[in-house]
Amino acid sequence: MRIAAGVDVGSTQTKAVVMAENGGKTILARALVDTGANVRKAAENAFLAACHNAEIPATDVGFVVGTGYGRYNISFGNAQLTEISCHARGAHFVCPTTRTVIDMGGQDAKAISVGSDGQVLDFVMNDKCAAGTGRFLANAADVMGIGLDEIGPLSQRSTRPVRIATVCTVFVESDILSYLAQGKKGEDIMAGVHLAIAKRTLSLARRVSIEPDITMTGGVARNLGMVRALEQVLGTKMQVSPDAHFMGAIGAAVFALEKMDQSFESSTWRPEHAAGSGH
Amino acid sequence: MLTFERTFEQCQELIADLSFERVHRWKEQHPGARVIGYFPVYAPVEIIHAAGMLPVGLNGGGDRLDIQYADARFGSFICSIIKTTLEMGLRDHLKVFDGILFSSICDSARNLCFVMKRNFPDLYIDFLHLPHNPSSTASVDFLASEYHRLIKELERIGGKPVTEAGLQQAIALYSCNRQLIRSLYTFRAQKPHLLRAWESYVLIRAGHFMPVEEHNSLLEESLKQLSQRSGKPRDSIRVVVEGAFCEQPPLDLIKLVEDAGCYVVDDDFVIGQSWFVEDVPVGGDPVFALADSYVNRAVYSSVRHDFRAPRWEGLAEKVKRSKANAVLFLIAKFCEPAYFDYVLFKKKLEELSVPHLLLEFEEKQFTFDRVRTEVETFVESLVFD
Amino acid sequence: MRLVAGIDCGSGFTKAVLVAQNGSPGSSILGKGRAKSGINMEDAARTALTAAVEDASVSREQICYVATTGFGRYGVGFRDIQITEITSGARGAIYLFPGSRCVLDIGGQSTRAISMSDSGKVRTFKTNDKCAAGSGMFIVRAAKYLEISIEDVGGLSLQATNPQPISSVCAVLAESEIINHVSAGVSVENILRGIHDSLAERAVGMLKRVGMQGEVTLIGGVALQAGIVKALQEKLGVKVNVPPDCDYVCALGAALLGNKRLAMKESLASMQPVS
Amino acid sequence: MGDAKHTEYRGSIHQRQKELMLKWYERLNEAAETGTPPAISLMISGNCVELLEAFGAVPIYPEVNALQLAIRHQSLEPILAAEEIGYAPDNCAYVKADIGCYLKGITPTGSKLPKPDLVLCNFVGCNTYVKWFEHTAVLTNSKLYVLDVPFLREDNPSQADIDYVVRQLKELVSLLEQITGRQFDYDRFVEAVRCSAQVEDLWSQIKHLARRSPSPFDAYFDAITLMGPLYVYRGTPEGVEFFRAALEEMQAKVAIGQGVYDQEKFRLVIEGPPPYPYFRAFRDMFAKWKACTVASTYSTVGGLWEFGARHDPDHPFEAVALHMLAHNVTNRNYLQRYEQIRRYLEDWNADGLIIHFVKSCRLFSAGQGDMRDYVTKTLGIPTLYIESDLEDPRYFSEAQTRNRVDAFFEALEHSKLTAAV
Repeated sequence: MRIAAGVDVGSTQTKAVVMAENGGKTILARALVDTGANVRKAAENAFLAACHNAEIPATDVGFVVGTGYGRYNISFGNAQLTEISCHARGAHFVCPTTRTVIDMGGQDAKAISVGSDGQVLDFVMNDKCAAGTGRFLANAADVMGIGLDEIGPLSQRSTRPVRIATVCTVFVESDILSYLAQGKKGEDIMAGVHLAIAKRTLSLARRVSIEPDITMTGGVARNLGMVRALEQVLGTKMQVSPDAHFMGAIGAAVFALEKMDQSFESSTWRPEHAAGSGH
Repeated sequence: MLTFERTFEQCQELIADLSFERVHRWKEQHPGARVIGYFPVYAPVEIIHAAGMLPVGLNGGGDRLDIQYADARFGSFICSIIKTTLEMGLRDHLKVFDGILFSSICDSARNLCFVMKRNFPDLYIDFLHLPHNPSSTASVDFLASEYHRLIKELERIGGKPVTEAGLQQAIALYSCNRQLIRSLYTFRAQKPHLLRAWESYVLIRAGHFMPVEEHNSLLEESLKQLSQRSGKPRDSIRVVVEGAFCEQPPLDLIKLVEDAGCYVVDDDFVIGQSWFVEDVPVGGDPVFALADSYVNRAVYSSVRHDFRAPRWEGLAEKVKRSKANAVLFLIAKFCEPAYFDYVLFKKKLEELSVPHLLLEFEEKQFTFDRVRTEVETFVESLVFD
Repeated sequence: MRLVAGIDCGSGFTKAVLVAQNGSPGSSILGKGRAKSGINMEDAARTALTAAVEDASVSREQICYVATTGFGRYGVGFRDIQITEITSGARGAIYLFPGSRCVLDIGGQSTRAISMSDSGKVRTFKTNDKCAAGSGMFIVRAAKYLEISIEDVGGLSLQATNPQPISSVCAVLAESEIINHVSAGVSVENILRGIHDSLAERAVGMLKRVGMQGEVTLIGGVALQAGIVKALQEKLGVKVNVPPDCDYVCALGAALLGNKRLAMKESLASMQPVS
Repeated sequence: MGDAKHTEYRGSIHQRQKELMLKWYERLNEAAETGTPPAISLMISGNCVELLEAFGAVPIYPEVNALQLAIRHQSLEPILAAEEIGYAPDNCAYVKADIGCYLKGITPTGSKLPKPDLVLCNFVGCNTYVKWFEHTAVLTNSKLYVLDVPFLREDNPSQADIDYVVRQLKELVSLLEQITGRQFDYDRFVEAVRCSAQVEDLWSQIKHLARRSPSPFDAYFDAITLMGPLYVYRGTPEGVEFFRAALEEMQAKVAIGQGVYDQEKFRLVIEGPPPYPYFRAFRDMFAKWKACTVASTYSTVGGLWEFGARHDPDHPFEAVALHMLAHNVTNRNYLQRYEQIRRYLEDWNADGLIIHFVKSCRLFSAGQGDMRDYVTKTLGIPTLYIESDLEDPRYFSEAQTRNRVDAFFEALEHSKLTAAV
């Protein structure tokens, strides 16, 4: 049995997945830690925690693929791949019928069109001037003075969402304050915010061709309010796995196993991908 | 005859109607006749009218249209009107049109013309090059030939032959229309407490969607009604609004400016649909007369270049004429022509020590507290001491 | 003694001050109070005012005029007049520092540069562009991400040895920059000072746009952070006044303007019989 | 970067380019100090520099100054200076950098820049340019002439379009005679047009060498270096000599099969101007993947000649008019640019398209989303869309851009592998 791991160093959280290959690929364990101020430490902790959860010594892990924004800093990763490739591969692993991935992370929103074997056919990421990202929601929650995990449920209680014109954080904050001053209900404001991002994400996804099945990945997928808002504007259901926020790490682990499999000869693995390069 | 206030409501509904109901009705009443949209200023409406077609002003989708597709075609840092105009097309709002006319306004608008050509191959979409070098003797001849090119195109797509008589008649009708608009502006400059900016705005914008003959009678009736209006002056400062010649601000924003203590005594909303400072001369070659009027007698704006009569002098003149205390720059987000002109306008106004305030707007805006605070502060800075 | 109240209904907190009617300069603030702003601005205003009344140990009845300012100024039913926080900020600043001709107001949501006449009348002002990571909220978020308390920000920033500038003009991208600095192993001190520097940089740019002159008075919650004041001093090279109660300045300005208004009203009233 | 060394062009032509450009700045400096030769500022794209040659005048190119500043990481200070007097964050940063330099007395090389004897705005599509030159004329109190070139709204210019431009060119001639106090030298004008035709032919041959695999040069990053002399020396023997040398150097590379990289792995077409403040960092992102640009729209700003157009010395005025109207990318309409890109992708045998949206330039960027839609969905070619700016360092986020570039090549590599199987 061959064992490999994927580590996804995100802007706010770092995720690690340990995966085994014998016959089929199976996830042995997952781990999640806050990224915080020390990225390398976070990556190591997540990796070790995952090994611990899998009840195996770290030395049993034959190959580690790093992804996410911190990937160039992971000293122990054998190779690095972008989270775009990893989310596509992860979504394909969890739901092989996936043809479109909508990923909403802390720093970026992405739409990826995925081929039948999980490869990236096309992808787009949020415009500079309209980052409908996880942080946008977090900031909105800040202004409302409520916790990030509350906003989803709150927004679902809404009966008439307010109209939010922009997905520019600076503007939306003053919009929210104005609506508060007008005595609008918190749920209606949050619902408006969710809808605004959903619409923005839809027009992002339209740039690649939206084919079923659509799988949503990334931390924001844990926000049921956001999922429902997206499904509303898409007019269709999405695949949302409980592992949605691990998708990058899962994809990285799958790549790691494939790398160990000698029959897969890709030149993706070249020195400049190795740890620390790119700086 | 319904009350005067109802007229404003009707105009407001007309402007807000993205299904162009009124235009559809005109088409039913005129079987086989064509409708030409224009985007959105300095279009040779006389020529379109003379071809037996209805010219319709296209001014974006305002705050009533959610962008679903256009964002994918025009990315960041592009103004709203570009996106909502394309969106209207992609969402089948423009079915009533047989053609759309673009002209030299800005790079984004020009590119939009050709993007629409690709996306709507069945529509007649054309770009008119308006001269940027009025001091050259060649400019009028060139524009005349450009107008003749347009005439051929309109005849090709089923317009009736454009005759000299037809053109003369159209010129007369539109000169009348512009006279009426000028008297509306004069009235407001003299009695701003009797005619609010948003009211004159909707009266004029309504002309986008109806034959000029009907708009003329609407304006005549309104002017009659106005003369009987009464009201008591408010304690407000007189401002000129400059910068919203293309993309239009939300109506609530225009209202806000006045509620916050300003009389808008002059503005350049869609350049008042005026185009020219004086009537197009009658007699002689009408096409040449139109070209000559654009090159030598057009209303200044940030999308027209005439270095013989700089735009900042035009603004200074406007301030003097309307006895304004200050200038409010109302500039659409990402509107490059307006933002460039702001620098030289500002320079001129500061030489004349005329106070000014810059406000940025977007078609879609639902809360106005930021803007309100700025306008109020501006007013306070002029009234308190 | 009759009193005039100024209430600043900000997005975060509501602040109230009391001054004596026609209070002679120096008498200044008789009492002040604050309350957390909530959905209902009026409640917050009432609570803050009550606190001020207690602080001044006077009675509510002595208050004969109430001027509100700040973003919730219209939400207070018992006001006599409302004034924007820009106008009131300028008045408050000139009252506390007669030498100041510019005010820099760095609040939670926005940054403002104001130039004014020697009477404290606003000449020109500029609010931060939409795409500017220039508000107090931005620092709060950065602190949150860096896992330090907002109180420590100022002090830590002063210990920076090699500040890392934040170049992006968009708040969202600027936050990404911070994250990238962190992943690159830049120290918290250097990141914070970098934030303060770029914030100061932008503020100075705004001051230049409204016309730098005289002393600069810094108001708004962020003024409490030593780091930003130092950064400003360095970049401006002129005296930067920081009032002791920097977050009460707008309320004070409102009270003073209210005082003026009241006096005007009464002199007019006294003239009525004549006419 | 581990292999940044590979991003150095291997050859002598870049060095010769530096010498030529320095010589130009010396002439400008001379003009600033002595008042001769006459200095006339004009726009790079679709210009009539041949007419200047006929008066022995030296061109000032504000765009070149602006991009030089950006490459030298000096653009932010002047941009801020311009914003302080009222320019908006949304105004073109080229303009702001140029105006800022004027306000602050900065020049890219430190040498003096002359006050233009004439601000000549050859309006070829870029509306911003009319504003820019208007502002320059006002601020420097110089004379302004706008040469209005009808935008190419049909496949080819009409006779009316050509007549209009020719009439203005002749007006311009007499204006230049007044301003410079020099006689219009018709023979020298014809000679300049003849030189231009030769330069265009050499440049076009160089462009076509990029159809070979490996390409001897990068048709974006290296082409940009060669573009300087193209603007400044097009109508001169120095220009002809420079481009002949360039062609020979490239041909020699082709002969020994030397490409930009030891092993050319991807062939790209790039649309849009580069992020000059991060020029090197940007190039390295592609070098890392051994991706070579084989054609680019930006390199046709000065003129679009690889499809056969040339100045015709037998009809010099008409030739200049036609060049301004039809043979530069900025005065051609958006759909003609789609067509240009399609031909590049097919005839130059490219794997994908990179669209670089620059905030400053709406002429290039407004509508690139639709362009992406056309290339990916109608042509079925992989396309990467990234956003930053050509002059303003505040709009480039290195981590984000690198991430997107890497993702694009990871996908491209995979599809090439599977296609190979």
